[in-house]
Amino acid sequence: MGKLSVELCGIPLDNPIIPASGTFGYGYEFAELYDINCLGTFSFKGTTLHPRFGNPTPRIAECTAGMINAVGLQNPGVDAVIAEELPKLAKVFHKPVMANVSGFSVEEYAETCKKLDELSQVGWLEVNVSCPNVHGGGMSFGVDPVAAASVVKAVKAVTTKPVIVKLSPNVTDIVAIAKACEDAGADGISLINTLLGMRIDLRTRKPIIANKMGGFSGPAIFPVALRMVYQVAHAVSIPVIGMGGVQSSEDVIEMMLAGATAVEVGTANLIDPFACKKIIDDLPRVMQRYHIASLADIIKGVD
Amino acid sequence: MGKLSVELCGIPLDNPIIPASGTFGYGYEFAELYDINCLGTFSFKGTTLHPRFGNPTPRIAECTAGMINAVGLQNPGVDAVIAEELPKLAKVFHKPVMANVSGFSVEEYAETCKKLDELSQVGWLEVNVSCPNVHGGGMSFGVDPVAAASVVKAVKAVTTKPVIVKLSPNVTDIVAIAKACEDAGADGISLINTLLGMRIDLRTRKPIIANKMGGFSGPAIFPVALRMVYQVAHAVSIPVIGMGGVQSSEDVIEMMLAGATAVEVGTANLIDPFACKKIIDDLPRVMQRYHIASLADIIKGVD
Amino acid sequence: MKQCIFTIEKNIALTESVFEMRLLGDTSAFSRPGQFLNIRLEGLFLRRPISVCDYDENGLTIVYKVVGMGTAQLSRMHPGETLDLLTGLGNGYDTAKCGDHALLLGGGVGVPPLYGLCKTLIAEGKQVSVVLGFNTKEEVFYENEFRALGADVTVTTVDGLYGIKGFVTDALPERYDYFFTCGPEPMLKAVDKATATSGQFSFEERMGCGFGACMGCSCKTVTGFKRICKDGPVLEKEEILWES
Amino acid sequence: MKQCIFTIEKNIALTESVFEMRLLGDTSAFSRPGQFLNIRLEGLFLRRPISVCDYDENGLTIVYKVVGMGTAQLSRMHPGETLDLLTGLGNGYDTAKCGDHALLLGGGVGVPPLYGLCKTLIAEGKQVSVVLGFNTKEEVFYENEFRALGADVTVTTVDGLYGIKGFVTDALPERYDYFFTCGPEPMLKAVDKATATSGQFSFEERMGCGFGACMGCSCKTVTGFKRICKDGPVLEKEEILWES
Repeated sequence: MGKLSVELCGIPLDNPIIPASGTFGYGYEFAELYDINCLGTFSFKGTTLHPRFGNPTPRIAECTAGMINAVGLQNPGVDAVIAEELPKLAKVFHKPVMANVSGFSVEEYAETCKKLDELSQVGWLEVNVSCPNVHGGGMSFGVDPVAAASVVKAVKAVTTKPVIVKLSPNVTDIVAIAKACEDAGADGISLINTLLGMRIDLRTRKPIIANKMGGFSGPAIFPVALRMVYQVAHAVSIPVIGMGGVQSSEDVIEMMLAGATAVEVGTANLIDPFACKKIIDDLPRVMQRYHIASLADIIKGVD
Repeated sequence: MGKLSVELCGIPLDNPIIPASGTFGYGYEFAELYDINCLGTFSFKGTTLHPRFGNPTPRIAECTAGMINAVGLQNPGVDAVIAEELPKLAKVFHKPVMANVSGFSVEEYAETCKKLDELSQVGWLEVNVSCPNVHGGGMSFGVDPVAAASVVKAVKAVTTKPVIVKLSPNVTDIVAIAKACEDAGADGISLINTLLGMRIDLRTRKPIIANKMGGFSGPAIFPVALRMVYQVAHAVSIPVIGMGGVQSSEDVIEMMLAGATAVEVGTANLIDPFACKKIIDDLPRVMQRYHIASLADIIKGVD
Repeated sequence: MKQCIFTIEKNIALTESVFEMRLLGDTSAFSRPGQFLNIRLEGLFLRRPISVCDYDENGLTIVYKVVGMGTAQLSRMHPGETLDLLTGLGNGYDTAKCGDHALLLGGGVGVPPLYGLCKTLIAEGKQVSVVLGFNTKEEVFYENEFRALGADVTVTTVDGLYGIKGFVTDALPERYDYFFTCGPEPMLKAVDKATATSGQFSFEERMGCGFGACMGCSCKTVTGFKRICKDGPVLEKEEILWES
Repeated sequence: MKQCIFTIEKNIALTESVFEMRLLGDTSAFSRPGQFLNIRLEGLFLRRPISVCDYDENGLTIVYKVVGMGTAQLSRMHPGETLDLLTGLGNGYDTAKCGDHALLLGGGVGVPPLYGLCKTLIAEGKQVSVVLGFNTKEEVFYENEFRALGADVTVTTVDGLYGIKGFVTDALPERYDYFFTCGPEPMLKAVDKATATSGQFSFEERMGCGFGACMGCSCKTVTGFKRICKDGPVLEKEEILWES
């Protein structure tokens, strides 16, 4: 094992850096910029059972130290992902990839995961429970321990791959949700998804985002993300992937000290397409500065 | 009425700018810097029934576009506030002041508010329900509609002054809490209090804050604050005070368009002690730029 | 796409709010007129996408209007200062589709990308008619620059104090084989209705990344979903689904 | 307290990590040695509090150690650049309490505020003995500056390669009436134990505002709760409650 390597749900990673879903497409476009095999892995674009265009535009609003997006899970649907996107990815990425799955009913989650379970290319299933439950009055699965657990149970029943649940931070008690997912059989937790935010255009006196509100991400949310990673990592015994505003190798180390086994980098990729490569290249320097021999040693280093 | 003036719970304000509790002390120190009578009003340091030193230090941690504080409601107690602080304030501030009250039981809230109710100097009571309920397992009053409502009912029973409830943003459903407070008789809602955040010192590998976690504030949280102000202002019929990362007169106008009748400015005072005065002086310029004849006209200007 | 540091050689005002900036740096990622770049600005989170007016092996020219904090900050920068750019973004205009006589229709800040296009078309030996539309006489820019390239140039102003009174669609020439246009969406819709031939439209949308990663600027077309930043900003008349 | 813009006149390295910066601007808010200022730095949210080494009617001097992003940024600034400062912060040292023979004990970056204090005491006609403690020979600074003021100066180093080997408390003179000290907390505790007379200690704490508004830097004392930034940073020996 190299000094950057960690293990995520039984699968070794050369390093803990994972581009977050929705900021890295299906990978092959970034492969034109640098060899993405330097990554630990990456989480591909949120995939649903059926194709989706997503929300009307504008979908993007700028904020201080962050941005709001309301893309609305645009994706070609799991069948097209398997038929077209993943073969393209296979040509340029030779490591297990993390499949990010969304759904609007327990059945949809299960059916989508079942299709992805058959692919040797897929190492982990990252189940995003932040989507509205159409059978639950549109309330997000991720804000209710019972609903979140029901998704985990249904997915675990159809796959042998590690199931990582991606949690929404827009809740009163993140620990209760995480524990419910662990009890339902989740193999890992990733957090945080975006904070619900809004901006208004003073000229038009209308919300900047066509959908009014959207997901707030970027360095601005890092302290909230770090707090939740710390809380969850100290409450569950399954591995935690930390994300939320991570921009630098210092941020990565702070997340791991808080309890993250691996770290997803999201919005930073949109501002600097080389962000993840730069972080990986910079990690040894920062490890030396803070006297860290191996990243695996510092996971949950803070009591 | 001037073009900056608004009305808050039946009391006119020359302008909607209100320094937020905990960032302006009991006012008289800022009066050495500028005539604080230019303010709409201000919300004084969170006051409890008994004197409190608060939390151990370090109490402060820097973040991107914000800071975390864990002061822990240091204050001399309501009797000393009435005997010493408010008379000093009366010499330099000639408008009704907003009394910010915290407590650790329903009885404490009520007793403290009852003492403050007798002061003509006090215009409004701003009840901070973010503190832990010692009789409720230490869970914050502000995360439970029933607990929050019980505080409002108890306070309303002992005062004739307008009661404004200051809400915590660390909840799944801010609208449910706000509605519960309105139903319990609250005269207004102010939000948002700080987001729960954390930072870790990479050198010491310990949380920067002695208390581990603390309240995250500053421009970084503005999009979350604006979203919650919008949601609450469109769900209740009592006035809403918007706060959270407000730094400029543009931010003030964005908050008012979202639904704020008045706007509290907090952390900005700590970085620039003249922040509130500068915003008040700058408002006419920005109003002209966006063709706003009177601030009162734009409240909840966005559907 | 490339990420490169460029040095400002020139940054001058063409009108009260429109600036022309010449930047020196690696332009090898550009292959067509109508492509854009994405500028990182100190203290602002998102990059600012701006269409390229013209480029050569040593550098490029952008012409931008001050509309917000980002462009205001850009307008205050001086020669010698550097900028972090993502270059070679977007598909750009495809001149191969154009016949012998091209019509270029530009409105306001939609004019600049047509300059590089005009240069290319003329180099390809084509006849080029250009109609440039502005709101007022004071806002007119680049008329002579287009003429210097050898194009037949008409200017329209809404206030009628310069050139033909009205919009670009009020000054279409009688004969042309193909058109290229860039401008505000209402103008593009008017051009779609007023033109008889095929042509290419360049669109604007709020972008997250500018290089196809975030799906922030998607639109529906006859040929499926497209990203304005990566599959656009130029779309062909026949594939566009106009929102009413 | 005042908020003023200062211009950097000089910013030079005294050691590998300690810099001396001379700033020109309005110093009228300062009334005592041992007070501090709070510096706003581009891109950093909180101001950086730094003790004043010396000041006159035209400007002031700070001596700071590069320990983080803020001080690193400060060390890269050049003469002519400006800084937004909050000036005249804190209580400073009260020389009226001191007898004829003052002892000044400084450790590392605790040394600078003692320089202005030494100047004041000597101007008041007092005899001043100074002990400056550093970790290594390379880190020693300001020894000659203190001597030039007319003080009796002793230097200690932990590595023993310069001056007396050990800590400042290993080099206390036999006779003195009163002491003033500034340095890291372990040193202050050692000074408290090693000194026989009364004296004043200058403390450090993470601050939010630096001017008494946020209660971020409170401490408990014999005389009640105090804010390091406003009621301090200087506390008298008798009022201090040492945390074990």
